[in-house]
Amino acid sequence: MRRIRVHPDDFDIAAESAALLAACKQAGALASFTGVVRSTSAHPITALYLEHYPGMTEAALARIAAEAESRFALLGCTLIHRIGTLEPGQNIVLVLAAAAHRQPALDATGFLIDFLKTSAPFWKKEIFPDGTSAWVFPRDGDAQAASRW
Amino acid sequence: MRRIRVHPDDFDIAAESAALLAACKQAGALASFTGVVRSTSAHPITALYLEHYPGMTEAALARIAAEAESRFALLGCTLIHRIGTLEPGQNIVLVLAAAAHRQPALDATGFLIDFLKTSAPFWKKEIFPDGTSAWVFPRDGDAQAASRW
Amino acid sequence: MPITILYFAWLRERTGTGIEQLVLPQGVSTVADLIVFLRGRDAAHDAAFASPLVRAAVNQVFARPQTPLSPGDEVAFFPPVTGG
Amino acid sequence: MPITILYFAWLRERTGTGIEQLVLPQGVSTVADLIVFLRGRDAAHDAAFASPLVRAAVNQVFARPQTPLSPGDEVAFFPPVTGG
Repeated sequence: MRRIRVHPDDFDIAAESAALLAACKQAGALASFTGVVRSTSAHPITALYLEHYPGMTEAALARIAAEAESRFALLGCTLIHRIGTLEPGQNIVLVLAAAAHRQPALDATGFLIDFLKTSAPFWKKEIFPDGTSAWVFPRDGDAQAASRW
Repeated sequence: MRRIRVHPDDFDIAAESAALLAACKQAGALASFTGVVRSTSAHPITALYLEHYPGMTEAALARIAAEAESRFALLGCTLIHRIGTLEPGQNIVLVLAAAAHRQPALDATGFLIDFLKTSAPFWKKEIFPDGTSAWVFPRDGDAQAASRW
Repeated sequence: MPITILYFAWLRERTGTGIEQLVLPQGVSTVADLIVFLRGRDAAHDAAFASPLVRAAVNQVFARPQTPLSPGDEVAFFPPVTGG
Repeated sequence: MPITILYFAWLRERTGTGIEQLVLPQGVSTVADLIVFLRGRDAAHDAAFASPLVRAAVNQVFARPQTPLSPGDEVAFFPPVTGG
Protein backbone atom coordinates (compact mmCIF):
# COMPACT_ATOMS: atom_id res chain seq x y z
CA MET A 1 0.00 0.00 0.00
CA ARG A 2 1.75 3.13 -1.24
CA ARG A 3 0.07 6.53 -1.39
CA ILE A 4 2.01 9.35 -3.09
CA ARG A 5 0.63 12.82 -3.79
CA VAL A 6 2.05 16.21 -4.79
CA HIS A 7 -0.36 19.15 -4.75
CA PRO A 8 -0.91 22.69 -3.41
CA ASP A 9 -3.67 21.69 -1.00
CA ASP A 10 -3.18 20.97 2.66
CA PHE A 11 -3.48 17.43 4.03
CA ASP A 12 -5.33 16.08 7.06
CA ILE A 13 -3.05 13.81 9.07
CA ALA A 14 -6.02 12.16 10.80
CA ALA A 15 -7.71 11.28 7.50
CA GLU A 16 -4.42 10.10 5.98
CA SER A 17 -3.61 8.00 9.05
CA ALA A 18 -7.05 6.39 8.99
CA ALA A 19 -6.79 5.67 5.26
CA LEU A 20 -3.37 4.05 5.59
CA LEU A 21 -4.39 1.97 8.61
CA ALA A 22 -7.59 0.90 6.85
CA ALA A 23 -5.41 -0.45 4.03
CA CYS A 24 -2.94 -2.14 6.41
CA LYS A 25 -5.14 -4.31 8.60
CA GLN A 26 -2.21 -6.03 10.30
CA ALA A 27 -0.64 -2.73 11.41
CA GLY A 28 0.11 -2.20 15.08
CA ALA A 29 2.28 0.88 14.59
CA LEU A 30 1.99 4.09 12.63
CA ALA A 31 4.76 6.69 12.64
CA SER A 32 4.67 10.08 10.97
CA PHE A 33 6.76 13.10 10.14
CA THR A 34 5.24 16.47 9.30
CA GLY A 35 7.39 19.33 8.03
CA VAL A 36 6.09 22.83 8.75
CA VAL A 37 7.04 26.24 7.33
CA ARG A 38 9.27 27.87 9.93
CA SER A 39 9.79 31.58 10.52
CA THR A 40 11.95 32.64 13.47
CA SER A 41 12.96 36.00 14.89
CA ALA A 42 16.53 35.25 13.78
CA HIS A 43 15.38 34.35 10.26
CA PRO A 44 11.91 35.76 9.61
CA ILE A 45 10.10 34.86 6.40
CA THR A 46 6.64 35.80 5.19
CA ALA A 47 6.20 32.85 2.84
CA LEU A 48 7.84 29.80 1.34
CA TYR A 49 7.48 29.06 -2.36
CA LEU A 50 7.84 25.41 -3.40
CA GLU A 51 8.58 24.37 -6.96
CA HIS A 52 8.98 20.82 -8.26
CA TYR A 53 9.61 18.82 -11.43
CA PRO A 54 6.24 17.29 -12.35
CA GLY A 55 6.60 13.67 -13.40
CA MET A 56 10.10 13.21 -12.02
CA THR A 57 8.87 14.07 -8.52
CA GLU A 58 6.30 11.30 -8.45
CA ALA A 59 8.80 8.84 -9.95
CA ALA A 60 11.44 9.84 -7.36
CA LEU A 61 8.98 9.49 -4.49
CA ALA A 62 7.94 6.06 -5.78
CA ARG A 63 11.60 4.98 -5.89
CA ILE A 64 12.15 6.23 -2.32
CA ALA A 65 9.03 4.39 -1.11
CA ALA A 66 10.13 1.19 -2.88
CA GLU A 67 13.55 1.44 -1.25
CA ALA A 68 11.94 1.85 2.19
CA GLU A 69 9.72 -1.18 1.51
CA SER A 70 12.78 -3.25 0.62
CA ARG A 71 14.71 -2.20 3.74
CA PHE A 72 12.06 -2.25 6.45
CA ALA A 73 9.17 -4.53 7.41
CA LEU A 74 6.70 -1.93 6.15
CA LEU A 75 3.02 -2.62 5.53
CA GLY A 76 2.48 0.68 3.75
CA CYS A 77 3.50 4.31 3.51
CA THR A 78 2.14 7.68 2.49
CA LEU A 79 4.16 10.57 1.04
CA ILE A 80 2.42 13.91 0.50
CA HIS A 81 4.33 17.05 -0.51
CA ARG A 82 2.76 20.44 -1.02
CA ILE A 83 3.85 22.91 -3.71
CA GLY A 84 3.17 26.59 -4.33
CA THR A 85 3.20 29.42 -1.81
CA LEU A 86 2.88 28.49 1.88
CA GLU A 87 2.82 30.64 5.00
CA PRO A 88 4.69 30.14 8.29
CA GLY A 89 3.04 27.43 10.37
CA GLN A 90 1.53 25.70 7.35
CA ASN A 91 2.26 22.07 6.52
CA ILE A 92 4.83 21.27 3.81
CA VAL A 93 5.27 17.51 3.82
CA LEU A 94 3.76 14.42 5.40
CA VAL A 95 5.40 11.00 5.73
CA LEU A 96 3.44 8.11 7.22
CA ALA A 97 4.75 4.58 7.72
CA ALA A 98 2.65 1.64 8.93
CA ALA A 99 4.15 -1.60 10.25
CA ALA A 100 3.32 -4.49 12.55
CA HIS A 101 5.67 -3.14 15.24
CA ARG A 102 7.09 0.23 16.19
CA GLN A 103 10.74 -0.01 15.15
CA PRO A 104 10.22 -0.51 11.40
CA ALA A 105 7.56 2.22 11.39
CA LEU A 106 9.88 4.70 13.12
CA ASP A 107 12.95 3.72 11.09
CA ALA A 108 11.08 3.92 7.78
CA THR A 109 9.73 7.36 8.64
CA GLY A 110 13.24 8.67 9.28
CA PHE A 111 14.54 7.01 6.11
CA LEU A 112 11.70 8.38 3.97
CA ILE A 113 12.07 12.01 5.08
CA ASP A 114 15.89 11.88 4.85
CA PHE A 115 15.76 10.58 1.29
CA LEU A 116 12.89 12.80 0.26
CA LYS A 117 15.04 15.79 1.22
CA THR A 118 18.01 14.66 -0.88
CA SER A 119 16.46 12.69 -3.74
CA ALA A 120 13.17 14.29 -4.78
CA PRO A 121 13.19 17.30 -7.12
CA PHE A 122 11.67 20.02 -4.94
CA TRP A 123 13.11 23.51 -4.50
CA LYS A 124 12.24 26.05 -1.82
CA LYS A 125 12.40 29.82 -2.08
CA GLU A 126 12.04 31.99 1.00
CA ILE A 127 10.17 35.31 0.78
CA PHE A 128 11.38 37.87 3.33
CA PRO A 129 9.48 40.70 5.08
CA ASP A 130 11.20 43.33 2.88
CA GLY A 131 9.85 41.62 -0.26
CA THR A 132 13.16 40.12 -1.35
CA SER A 133 13.53 36.38 -1.78
CA ALA A 134 16.21 33.71 -1.95
CA TRP A 135 16.35 30.07 -3.00
CA VAL A 136 17.13 27.81 -0.05
CA PHE A 137 20.58 26.27 0.00
CA PRO A 138 20.72 22.58 1.08
CA ARG A 139 21.86 22.00 4.65
CA ASP A 140 25.09 20.01 4.90
CA GLY A 141 23.33 17.78 7.41
CA ASP A 142 20.78 16.63 4.83
CA ALA A 143 23.26 14.68 2.71
CA GLN A 144 24.89 13.31 5.87
CA ALA A 145 21.51 12.22 7.24
CA ALA A 146 20.68 10.40 4.01
CA SER A 147 24.15 8.79 3.85
CA ARG A 148 23.61 7.07 7.22
CA TRP A 149 21.14 4.64 5.66
CA MET B 1 4.86 22.63 26.29
CA ARG B 2 3.97 19.19 27.61
CA ARG B 3 0.56 17.61 27.17
CA ILE B 4 -0.11 14.33 29.02
CA ARG B 5 -3.44 12.55 29.15
CA VAL B 6 -4.71 9.09 30.17
CA HIS B 7 -8.35 8.30 29.40
CA PRO B 8 -10.68 5.80 27.72
CA ASP B 9 -11.64 8.12 24.85
CA ASP B 10 -10.04 8.08 21.42
CA PHE B 11 -7.76 10.92 20.30
CA ASP B 12 -7.68 12.89 17.06
CA ILE B 13 -4.12 13.07 15.75
CA ALA B 14 -4.95 16.10 13.58
CA ALA B 15 -6.39 18.09 16.50
CA GLU B 16 -3.49 17.06 18.77
CA SER B 17 -0.92 17.96 16.09
CA ALA B 18 -2.52 21.37 15.55
CA ALA B 19 -2.68 22.05 19.30
CA LEU B 20 0.97 21.15 19.83
CA LEU B 21 2.15 23.18 16.83
CA ALA B 22 0.04 26.15 17.95
CA ALA B 23 1.91 26.06 21.26
CA CYS B 24 5.33 25.64 19.57
CA LYS B 25 5.49 28.55 17.13
CA GLN B 26 9.13 27.91 16.24
CA ALA B 27 8.51 24.29 15.25
CA GLY B 28 9.52 23.14 11.80
CA ALA B 29 9.12 19.43 12.50
CA LEU B 30 6.49 17.25 14.11
CA ALA B 31 6.96 13.51 14.49
CA SER B 32 4.42 11.03 15.83
CA PHE B 33 3.93 7.45 16.85
CA THR B 34 0.52 5.82 17.09
CA GLY B 35 0.08 2.36 18.58
CA VAL B 36 -2.91 0.39 17.33
CA VAL B 37 -4.64 -2.75 18.67
CA ARG B 38 -3.42 -5.61 16.49
CA SER B 39 -5.22 -8.86 15.74
CA THR B 40 -3.63 -11.26 13.27
CA SER B 41 -4.65 -14.60 11.85
CA ALA B 42 -1.74 -16.17 13.75
CA HIS B 43 -2.78 -14.49 17.00
CA PRO B 44 -6.41 -13.36 16.79
CA ILE B 45 -7.89 -11.29 19.60
CA THR B 46 -11.34 -9.78 19.96
CA ALA B 47 -10.35 -7.03 22.38
CA LEU B 48 -7.53 -5.57 24.43
CA TYR B 49 -8.13 -4.46 28.02
CA LEU B 50 -5.79 -1.77 29.37
CA GLU B 51 -5.36 -1.15 33.07
CA HIS B 52 -3.12 1.46 34.68
CA TYR B 53 -2.06 2.89 38.06
CA PRO B 54 -3.84 6.26 38.32
CA GLY B 55 -1.53 8.93 39.68
CA MET B 56 1.68 7.00 39.13
CA THR B 57 0.95 6.83 35.40
CA GLU B 58 0.76 10.58 35.00
CA ALA B 59 3.87 11.04 37.17
CA ALA B 60 5.77 8.43 35.14
CA LEU B 61 4.76 10.01 31.83
CA ALA B 62 5.83 13.44 33.13
CA ARG B 63 9.23 11.98 34.10
CA ILE B 64 9.62 10.39 30.66
CA ALA B 65 8.69 13.69 28.94
CA ALA B 66 11.14 15.63 31.14
CA GLU B 67 13.90 13.17 30.28
CA ALA B 68 13.17 13.60 26.55
CA GLU B 69 13.24 17.39 26.96
CA SER B 70 16.65 17.15 28.63
CA ARG B 71 18.11 14.90 25.92
CA PHE B 72 16.71 16.38 22.72
CA ALA B 73 16.14 19.90 21.36
CA LEU B 74 12.40 19.49 21.87
CA LEU B 75 9.94 22.37 21.73
CA GLY B 76 7.09 20.27 23.09
CA CYS B 77 5.55 16.82 23.28
CA THR B 78 2.20 15.12 23.73
CA LEU B 79 1.62 11.72 25.36
CA ILE B 80 -1.88 10.25 25.27
CA HIS B 81 -2.61 6.71 26.41
CA ARG B 82 -6.03 5.09 26.33
CA ILE B 83 -7.30 2.70 28.99
CA GLY B 84 -10.24 0.30 29.18
CA THR B 85 -11.44 -2.12 26.52
CA LEU B 86 -10.32 -1.49 22.94
CA GLU B 87 -11.04 -3.37 19.72
CA PRO B 88 -8.63 -4.40 16.95
CA GLY B 89 -7.75 -1.43 14.78
CA GLN B 90 -8.44 1.10 17.51
CA ASN B 91 -5.81 3.54 18.75
CA ILE B 92 -3.95 2.77 22.01
CA VAL B 93 -1.29 5.42 22.36
CA LEU B 94 -0.15 8.65 20.72
CA VAL B 95 3.27 10.25 21.03
CA LEU B 96 3.92 13.62 19.36
CA ALA B 97 7.21 15.52 19.43
CA ALA B 98 7.73 19.03 18.02
CA ALA B 99 11.15 20.52 17.31
CA ALA B 100 12.80 23.10 15.10
CA HIS B 101 14.32 20.40 12.90
CA ARG B 102 13.49 16.82 12.03
CA GLN B 103 16.16 14.80 13.82
CA PRO B 104 15.29 15.80 17.42
CA ALA B 105 11.59 15.35 16.63
CA LEU B 106 12.16 11.83 15.25
CA ASP B 107 14.65 10.84 17.96
CA ALA B 108 12.42 12.09 20.78
CA THR B 109 9.44 10.19 19.38
CA GLY B 110 11.40 6.92 19.41
CA PHE B 111 12.74 7.64 22.89
CA LEU B 112 9.30 8.51 24.27
CA ILE B 113 7.56 5.37 23.00
CA ASP B 114 10.46 3.10 24.04
CA PHE B 115 10.41 4.48 27.59
CA LEU B 116 6.65 4.63 27.81
CA LYS B 117 6.61 0.88 27.11
CA THR B 118 9.10 0.07 29.87
CA SER B 119 8.54 2.80 32.48
CA ALA B 120 4.86 3.68 32.66
CA PRO B 121 2.48 1.50 34.72
CA PHE B 122 0.11 0.15 32.07
CA TRP B 123 -0.89 -3.49 31.71
CA LYS B 124 -2.55 -5.12 28.71
CA LYS B 125 -4.84 -8.14 28.75
CA GLU B 126 -5.81 -9.85 25.50
CA ILE B 127 -9.33 -11.25 25.06
CA PHE B 128 -9.46 -14.19 22.64
CA PRO B 129 -12.28 -15.35 20.32
CA ASP B 130 -13.09 -18.30 22.65
CA GLY B 131 -13.70 -15.87 25.52
CA THR B 132 -10.51 -16.68 27.43
CA SER B 133 -8.00 -13.97 28.19
CA ALA B 134 -4.35 -13.54 29.13
CA TRP B 135 -2.21 -10.72 30.45
CA VAL B 136 0.41 -9.70 27.93
CA PHE B 137 3.98 -10.64 28.71
CA PRO B 138 6.61 -7.93 27.97
CA ARG B 139 8.58 -8.46 24.77
CA ASP B 140 12.31 -8.96 25.36
CA GLY B 141 12.90 -6.33 22.71
CA ASP B 142 11.18 -3.63 24.74
CA ALA B 143 13.80 -3.50 27.49
CA GLN B 144 16.54 -3.70 24.83
CA ALA B 145 14.99 -0.83 22.88
CA ALA B 146 14.82 1.36 25.98
CA SER B 147 18.39 0.46 26.99
CA ARG B 148 19.75 1.87 23.72
CA TRP B 149 19.08 5.43 24.88
CA MET C 1 2.84 1.19 60.90
CA PRO C 2 -0.16 1.94 58.66
CA ILE C 3 0.25 1.56 54.88
CA THR C 4 -1.94 1.31 51.80
CA ILE C 5 -1.37 -1.56 49.35
CA LEU C 6 -2.53 -1.57 45.72
CA TYR C 7 -2.56 -4.58 43.37
CA PHE C 8 -2.70 -4.37 39.57
CA ALA C 9 -3.28 -6.74 36.63
CA TRP C 10 -2.86 -10.41 37.59
CA LEU C 11 -1.64 -9.50 41.08
CA ARG C 12 -5.08 -7.95 41.60
CA GLU C 13 -6.83 -10.97 40.10
CA ARG C 14 -4.79 -13.59 42.00
CA THR C 15 -5.00 -11.88 45.38
CA GLY C 16 -8.65 -10.97 44.82
CA THR C 17 -7.79 -7.49 46.11
CA GLY C 18 -7.46 -4.09 44.44
CA ILE C 19 -6.63 -1.98 47.45
CA GLU C 20 -6.26 -2.60 51.16
CA GLN C 21 -5.06 -0.71 54.23
CA LEU C 22 -2.94 -2.55 56.77
CA VAL C 23 -1.08 -1.87 59.97
CA LEU C 24 2.26 -3.64 59.64
CA PRO C 25 3.77 -5.47 62.62
CA GLN C 26 7.18 -4.53 63.99
CA GLY C 27 10.02 -5.82 61.83
CA VAL C 28 8.28 -5.36 58.47
CA SER C 29 10.38 -2.46 57.24
CA THR C 30 11.17 -3.07 53.54
CA VAL C 31 9.33 -4.13 50.39
CA ALA C 32 10.90 -7.60 50.71
CA ASP C 33 9.68 -7.87 54.33
CA LEU C 34 6.20 -6.84 53.23
CA ILE C 35 6.09 -9.56 50.55
CA VAL C 36 7.08 -12.21 53.14
CA PHE C 37 4.38 -10.87 55.46
CA LEU C 38 1.69 -10.85 52.74
CA ARG C 39 2.56 -14.38 51.57
CA GLY C 40 1.95 -15.60 55.10
CA ARG C 41 -1.56 -14.18 55.21
CA ASP C 42 -3.38 -16.60 52.87
CA ALA C 43 -2.91 -19.04 50.01
CA ALA C 44 -4.04 -16.54 47.36
CA HIS C 45 -1.38 -14.01 48.33
CA ASP C 46 1.21 -16.77 48.63
CA ALA C 47 0.43 -17.99 45.09
CA ALA C 48 0.35 -14.47 43.61
CA PHE C 49 3.74 -13.53 45.02
CA ALA C 50 5.34 -16.86 44.07
CA SER C 51 6.00 -15.45 40.57
CA PRO C 52 9.47 -13.96 40.00
CA LEU C 53 7.74 -11.31 37.85
CA VAL C 54 6.24 -9.29 40.70
CA ARG C 55 7.32 -5.63 40.61
CA ALA C 56 6.67 -2.92 43.20
CA ALA C 57 6.34 0.83 43.58
CA VAL C 58 6.49 2.85 46.79
CA ASN C 59 4.67 6.17 46.71
CA GLN C 60 4.28 5.82 42.93
CA VAL C 61 8.00 5.35 42.20
CA PHE C 62 9.40 1.97 41.09
CA ALA C 63 10.97 0.24 44.10
CA ARG C 64 13.38 -2.60 44.89
CA PRO C 65 13.14 -5.37 47.50
CA GLN C 66 15.38 -3.38 49.84
CA THR C 67 13.38 -0.14 49.50
CA PRO C 68 12.42 0.93 53.07
CA LEU C 69 8.83 1.55 54.12
CA SER C 70 7.54 4.47 56.21
CA PRO C 71 4.19 5.04 57.93
CA GLY C 72 1.53 6.19 55.47
CA ASP C 73 3.34 4.81 52.40
CA GLU C 74 1.41 3.72 49.31
CA VAL C 75 2.89 0.41 48.12
CA ALA C 76 1.81 -1.11 44.80
CA PHE C 77 2.45 -4.60 43.43
CA PHE C 78 2.13 -5.47 39.74
CA PRO C 79 3.65 -7.50 36.88
CA PRO C 80 6.16 -5.97 34.42
CA VAL C 81 4.50 -3.11 32.56
CA THR C 82 3.20 -3.62 29.03
CA GLY C 83 1.88 -0.26 27.87
CA GLY C 84 2.35 1.52 24.56
CA MET D 1 19.24 15.46 -32.51
CA PRO D 2 16.04 16.91 -31.03
CA ILE D 3 15.79 17.21 -27.26
CA THR D 4 13.63 19.00 -24.69
CA ILE D 5 15.31 21.05 -21.97
CA LEU D 6 13.68 22.05 -18.66
CA TYR D 7 15.05 24.56 -16.14
CA PHE D 8 13.99 24.77 -12.48
CA ALA D 9 14.40 27.19 -9.55
CA TRP D 10 17.20 29.72 -10.11
CA LEU D 11 18.31 27.98 -13.32
CA ARG D 12 14.87 28.89 -14.68
CA GLU D 13 15.12 32.45 -13.35
CA ARG D 14 18.66 33.09 -14.56
CA THR D 15 18.17 31.63 -18.03
CA GLY D 16 14.75 33.25 -18.33
CA THR D 17 13.51 29.90 -19.68
CA GLY D 18 11.27 27.18 -18.23
CA ILE D 19 11.22 24.79 -21.18
CA GLU D 20 12.69 24.78 -24.67
CA GLN D 21 13.06 22.35 -27.53
CA LEU D 22 16.33 22.25 -29.41
CA VAL D 23 18.01 20.33 -32.18
CA LEU D 24 21.56 19.66 -31.01
CA PRO D 25 24.47 19.93 -33.47
CA GLN D 26 26.76 16.98 -34.15
CA GLY D 27 29.25 16.38 -31.33
CA VAL D 28 26.91 17.33 -28.49
CA SER D 29 26.41 13.84 -27.07
CA THR D 30 26.60 14.10 -23.25
CA VAL D 31 25.20 16.30 -20.50
CA ALA D 32 28.60 18.01 -20.21
CA ASP D 33 28.64 18.70 -23.96
CA LEU D 34 25.14 20.16 -23.71
CA ILE D 35 26.18 22.54 -20.90
CA VAL D 36 29.11 23.80 -23.00
CA PHE D 37 26.77 24.28 -25.96
CA LEU D 38 24.15 26.13 -23.87
CA ARG D 39 26.74 28.42 -22.24
CA GLY D 40 27.84 29.51 -25.69
CA ARG D 41 24.32 30.57 -26.69
CA ASP D 42 23.97 33.78 -24.63
CA ALA D 43 25.23 35.59 -21.53
CA ALA D 44 22.24 34.54 -19.39
CA HIS D 45 22.85 30.83 -19.98
CA ASP D 46 26.60 31.33 -19.50
CA ALA D 47 26.02 33.03 -16.12
CA ALA D 48 23.45 30.46 -14.99
CA PHE D 49 25.71 27.49 -15.73
CA ALA D 50 28.80 29.14 -14.17
CA SER D 51 27.66 27.89 -10.75
CA PRO D 52 29.21 24.62 -9.55
CA LEU D 53 25.80 23.80 -8.04
CA VAL D 54 24.03 22.93 -11.30
CA ARG D 55 22.54 19.43 -11.28
CA ALA D 56 20.90 17.53 -14.14
CA ALA D 57 18.41 14.79 -14.88
CA VAL D 58 17.95 12.88 -18.14
CA ASN D 59 14.48 11.44 -18.70
CA GLN D 60 13.60 12.23 -15.07
CA VAL D 61 16.54 10.34 -13.54
CA PHE D 62 19.46 12.18 -11.89
CA ALA D 63 22.35 12.32 -14.37
CA ARG D 64 26.11 12.97 -14.38
CA PRO D 65 28.22 15.10 -16.75
CA GLN D 66 29.17 11.99 -18.73
CA THR D 67 25.57 10.73 -19.08
CA PRO D 68 24.96 10.23 -22.85
CA LEU D 69 22.09 11.92 -24.69
CA SER D 70 19.74 10.31 -27.21
CA PRO D 71 17.24 11.82 -29.64
CA GLY D 72 14.00 12.77 -27.88
CA ASP D 73 15.57 12.93 -24.42
CA GLU D 74 14.14 15.21 -21.76
CA VAL D 75 17.05 16.94 -20.01
CA ALA D 76 16.48 19.05 -16.88
CA PHE D 77 18.84 21.46 -15.11
CA PHE D 78 18.34 22.61 -11.52
CA PRO D 79 20.12 23.44 -8.25
CA PRO D 80 20.53 20.87 -5.44
CA VAL D 81 17.10 19.81 -4.23
CA THR D 82 15.69 21.28 -1.01
CA GLY D 83 12.35 19.57 -0.45
CA GLY D 84 10.89 18.14 2.69
